Amino acid sequence: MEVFLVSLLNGLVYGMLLFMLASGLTLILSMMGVLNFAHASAYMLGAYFAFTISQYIGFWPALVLAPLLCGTIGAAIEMYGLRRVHRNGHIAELLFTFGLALIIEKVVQMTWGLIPVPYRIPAGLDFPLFTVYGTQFPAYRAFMLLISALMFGAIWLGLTRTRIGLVIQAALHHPEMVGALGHNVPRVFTTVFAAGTALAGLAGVIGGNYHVTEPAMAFTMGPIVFVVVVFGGLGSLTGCFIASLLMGLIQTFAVVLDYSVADLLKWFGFTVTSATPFHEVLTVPLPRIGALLPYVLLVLILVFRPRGLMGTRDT
Amino acid sequence: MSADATQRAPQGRTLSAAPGSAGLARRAWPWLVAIVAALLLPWLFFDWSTHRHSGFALTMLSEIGLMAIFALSFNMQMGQAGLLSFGHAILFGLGGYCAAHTMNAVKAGAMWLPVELVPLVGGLGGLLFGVLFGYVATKQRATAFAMITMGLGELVAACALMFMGFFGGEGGISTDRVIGISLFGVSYSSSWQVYCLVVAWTAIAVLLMRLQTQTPLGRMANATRDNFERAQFVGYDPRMVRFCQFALSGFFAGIGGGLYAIVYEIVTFDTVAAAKSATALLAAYIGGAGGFFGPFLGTIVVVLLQSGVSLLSNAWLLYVGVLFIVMVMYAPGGLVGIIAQHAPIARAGRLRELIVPYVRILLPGAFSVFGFVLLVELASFTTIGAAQGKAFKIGPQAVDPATAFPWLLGAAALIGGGLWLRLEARGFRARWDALMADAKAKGVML
Amino acid sequence: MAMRILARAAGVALLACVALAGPATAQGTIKIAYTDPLSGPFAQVGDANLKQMQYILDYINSKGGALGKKFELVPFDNKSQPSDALIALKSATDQNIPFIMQCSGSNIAAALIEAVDKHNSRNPESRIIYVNCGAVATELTNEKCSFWHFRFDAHVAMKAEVMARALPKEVTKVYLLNQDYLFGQSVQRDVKAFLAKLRPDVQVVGDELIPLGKIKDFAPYITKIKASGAQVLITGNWGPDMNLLIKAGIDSGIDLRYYTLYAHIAGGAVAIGPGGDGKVRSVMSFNENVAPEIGNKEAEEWTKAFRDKYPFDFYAAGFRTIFEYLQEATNKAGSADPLKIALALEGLKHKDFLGYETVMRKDDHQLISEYFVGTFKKGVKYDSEKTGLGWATEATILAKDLEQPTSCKMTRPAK
Amino acid sequence: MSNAISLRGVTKSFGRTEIIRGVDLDIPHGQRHAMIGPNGAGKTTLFNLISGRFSLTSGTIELNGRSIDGLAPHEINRLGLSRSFQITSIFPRLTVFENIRCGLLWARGYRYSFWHLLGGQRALNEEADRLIERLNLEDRRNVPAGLLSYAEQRALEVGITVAGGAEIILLDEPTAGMSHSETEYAVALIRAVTEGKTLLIVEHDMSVVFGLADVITVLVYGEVIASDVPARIRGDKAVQEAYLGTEAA
Repeated sequence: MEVFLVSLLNGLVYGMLLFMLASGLTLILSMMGVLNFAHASAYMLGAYFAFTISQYIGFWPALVLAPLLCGTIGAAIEMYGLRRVHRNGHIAELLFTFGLALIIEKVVQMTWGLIPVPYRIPAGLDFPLFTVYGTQFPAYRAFMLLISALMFGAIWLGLTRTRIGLVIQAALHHPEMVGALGHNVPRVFTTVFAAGTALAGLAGVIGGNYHVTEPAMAFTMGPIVFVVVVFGGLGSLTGCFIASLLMGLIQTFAVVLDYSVADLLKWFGFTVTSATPFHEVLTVPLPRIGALLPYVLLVLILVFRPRGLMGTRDT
Repeated sequence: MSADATQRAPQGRTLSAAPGSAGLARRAWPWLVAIVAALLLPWLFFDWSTHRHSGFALTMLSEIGLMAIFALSFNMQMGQAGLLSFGHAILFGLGGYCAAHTMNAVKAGAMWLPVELVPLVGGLGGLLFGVLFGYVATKQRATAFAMITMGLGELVAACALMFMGFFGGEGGISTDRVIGISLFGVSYSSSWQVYCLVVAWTAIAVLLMRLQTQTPLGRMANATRDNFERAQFVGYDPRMVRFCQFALSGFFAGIGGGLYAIVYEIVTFDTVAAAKSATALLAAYIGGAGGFFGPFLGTIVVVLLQSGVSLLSNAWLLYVGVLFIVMVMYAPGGLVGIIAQHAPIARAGRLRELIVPYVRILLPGAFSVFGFVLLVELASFTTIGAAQGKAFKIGPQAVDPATAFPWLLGAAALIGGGLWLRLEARGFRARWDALMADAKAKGVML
Repeated sequence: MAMRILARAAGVALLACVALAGPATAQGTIKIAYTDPLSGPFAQVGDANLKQMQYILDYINSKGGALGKKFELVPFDNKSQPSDALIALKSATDQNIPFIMQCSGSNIAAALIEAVDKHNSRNPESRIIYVNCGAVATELTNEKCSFWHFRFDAHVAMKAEVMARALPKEVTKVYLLNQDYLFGQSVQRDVKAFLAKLRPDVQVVGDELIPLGKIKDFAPYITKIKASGAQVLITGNWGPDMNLLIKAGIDSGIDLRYYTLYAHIAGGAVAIGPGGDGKVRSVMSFNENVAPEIGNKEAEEWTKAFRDKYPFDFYAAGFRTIFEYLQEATNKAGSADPLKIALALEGLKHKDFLGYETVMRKDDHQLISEYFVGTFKKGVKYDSEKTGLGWATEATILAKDLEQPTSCKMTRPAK
Repeated sequence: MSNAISLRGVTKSFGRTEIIRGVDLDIPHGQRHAMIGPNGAGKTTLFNLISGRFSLTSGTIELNGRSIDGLAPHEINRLGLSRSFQITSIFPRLTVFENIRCGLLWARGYRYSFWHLLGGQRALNEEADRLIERLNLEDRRNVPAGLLSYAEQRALEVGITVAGGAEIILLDEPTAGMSHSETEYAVALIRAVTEGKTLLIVEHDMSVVFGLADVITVLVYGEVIASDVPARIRGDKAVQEAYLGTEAA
């Protein structure tokens, strides 16, 4: 029970952090079809900006300014880069963002150095909120939950209550229709890309001091975000939300559950015997491969249900 | 899709008649020239004072050869079949592991196989895993395919570290290419002998891949790339086409991996890692995925960047990033695309008239590149390189990066060069348009 | 517009031609090729090493170098790829460089040992010595040992022994968490072996392997460790896997001490932060507070000079021992011939700059030197990465206590 | 075995919307059968059902007496059915010649071969060239299909469809968007290449329909309201009301 409760909380926190990152990418990927490899770079930039800003004027302004800065950069990238590349096809766009990720990493290294920067949790939030069975639950994690919940609410309202939100929502389901609706497509795209980047930046601001702010943080966070987005399904923020929490919880519980994938598959009706291909892999205890589970799930869901959890169309 | 002719160039000239001996000779000579050139190239780096080949140059050229096979096999999926894979390196690496294990078995006397055929074992290994992973991955196409291959890539890379038996863990599988069995009585103890083997296999693999594009499967792969639905209604199962193409490309990737095992005599988890897959993607795109030989050109550029420029500057990744962005923005057809754009003008016989305009834009271009490189190196030097105890030099002249002069020089070269380039580009564009219009008028566009 | 790319491509090609021609270097020096990641996500390791080596070499050269020549470091970026390290090796042998040095990654080390072995037997005219400054897989000087390979860092088993010896008496429950690859697995194996041998009273309450570099949130592991009742967490993790693990543990406020192998490496102090006061230990060959603690003024001055010059810690001052060995062996050999130097290195004894006795063991070419366990805490003379906290020596294990048997069967070249 | 295509109680729903509501239809071998009806009547959907692009909601479809339930489009094609598309569907980056040859490959038994070099397959290439000549595209033989004019692309589309020599041909508005003379040429072409085959054609151009078809079926709102020879369809009250009356005006 003790382990369960604490793991649940941990899983939620991690899942919500993933969601903050993935929600932006879902918007971008679903609407523009861009596999944005620079998304995790925006996460990193958010953390570094917040670090620098918080050194001068404090954490709270940074919480607002850093995402705005990231959003501005995102808008600039879309207007002066991606838009040009768009007509050259999706692979070109993907490579564009890939090149961007390389450049951002190097620029970050040159600006802030190669070693981690001391981006710390603000003093006002650096206390244990409550204690569960002897494990402290830091207030900052509660704060992360709060911010991400607020953000989820804000996106939801933005999508359902504003004009551009409704356009974006329509476009999420039928991207080919945006133009037909007579809207200013480039402006919608810029808005979406900027918003997505800003969301990643926000995730960086509150994730950077929870984790460690270093030049490799984008590199390590990149693939998992794709997994969440594709798993949740294109065009569905709700799917993305569920997938994020699911991935957070799966990875958290995988650590505390000493079972093998074979046992998990049995649950779904597959029996793994020594004759099964890769049985050596499948019978490894879960904690050892917990972090790989998302990739297994990714492959499985794409093979059997290519539209993802709640996607509106095939990936 | 951009409408430049490059994308179609390879399909544009199909010979409908059976190749006569004259036609064969005509088509064989570029291959022979290329092979001879490849064999002559290392002598440029030969050290006549010690009578030794440059091991560095040979290894680099071998790397180009085997990576070219890898990039071309990647392009069998991306360029030919429209399948963007993020995990192609697993086929390359697993082929390499198979080859390494085989060489060890031969060395231990457990089996008989000449060194020359070891890449073939790598190829069969690649084929086997291509069949295995292809079965899963080719159930889907487009983004779903890309994501499945990404997932498979991550999984295999992680397994390569975890499972000692086949992968040898972090240390990888090391091997010895001097196994004493050779078809031609060669020991392969010197890099030069290995390089010759690499050239031979590269020629064979490239030729086979080239021929594969002209087979029913290769053609239908193009067809499913263009319009997978239509392919169904001419009787083809697009999934099966994808699957066969995937498995075959695994075969060739495996040959590359087998050569890797021979050249480096060790295969580690890095060969299956995402970075290797990315290299193939970059090579294919830089060179031009639309043409068959694009990835070959791209490989040369990428290997030189990775192994050459990285020796000169630790900001090389930044240059790579900038190169890609510039390429995707201004030359989506890759290097082959740029070259092919000149074809109509060349056919109109007026290519010579472009020399002066080119010089006029290359000059300011070089200026702005110089400014950009200078600024990046300065920034990199002040934040990272300074403490390595070296002086910052522009040519032979040492410069103090703490002063404003080099920065101003860099900025001036970049901005000035950029503005000048803009000016010259207008003239160039006018000249270009005029020549293209002429080509059009002469009816030599296609 | 396409022309702009052509221009850039031309520039790149130009650079590449220069690169192919090989880096031009000054004549009359003894060159040492150094290859480690200098770009990409692991660049910080190679970069920090390079700077410290350069500082040490400047000092060694000021003391006369060897054979009247200066040592010169030639860096090659291997991007953590064995293939690139091997290309660097080719480049080094082309230039007849007598030493190749590499510190980071046992996969690359394994590749280099094999490649150097083969190269030296196939090309006796351009032999090279592989100086291992930090690839610590135990088998590199055991099953995989080679005449041409000299290791100047303690291997995993030695470090595990240091850890077991330094574990305080009151600790009875430990938890092991390591990365799931060759290195982490051998830390796991060796620590358990030495605990069983030296501290039978200690109980291993948990034993975990995690995928390398894949975990972003270590809170669940902390929960599990907490539930196990462990007093000490022993980990060989490095990089983000270590930083995030310790950070998660400190954040959750559980009462746990962390015994690490790499917390003192660049970036560790910042990542751990002030919350880690008195909680983190690291097994190390050197820290900046050793000299003042043992009262070695000269060593302290020399260390401090680095601090004054560079904006980061001097954690690899132990490299000085390496270069002093190379200096001494080269002088003893009387030439820059790698075979002669290698023979001179064998069994060479040397008092390191802190004043401890060290030896390059002839049987397996493993340096046997003293080792320290440091505690990360407030109130030390020299703090780490401007955090206000630094490493204080908690235990010093002398070389004679680290003489582990070796299974190495070395084949020596005919003279 | 007398019917090439036979539909029984075919229905198709998307969500709650029923597009095809119980269609029964028999097309005997060798018949030229046209299907007409107002926009949204479900003609293309019916095509997609017969060619296997969509799966049935209920009912059965038989080709030559064999149920196609659960078969994939390429399997149906191999049973001898070939179709064209309303929105031009060709292989844009392949040349005209290669487009046609792709239409031939499976039918000539090349399957997934990667050991035949196409350049050496003289009979195959000559057959493709003969068809190109019939399509009047020999000038454009080596031009990428994506660069052809609209009418040329439509002709190519028909060419790909008939290339393999399928016994049953489904053409979905082959002359849509063509000029009068182009249409005339297209009709002659269709007539020639489908000689002796079973043809099911959807068309809006009534001159084409009445000039070409042996039997006409009128589909309105997913139901067959009439199916008869052209002369009688012309006189059919219900048809005029539902369709011809408005359309012909």
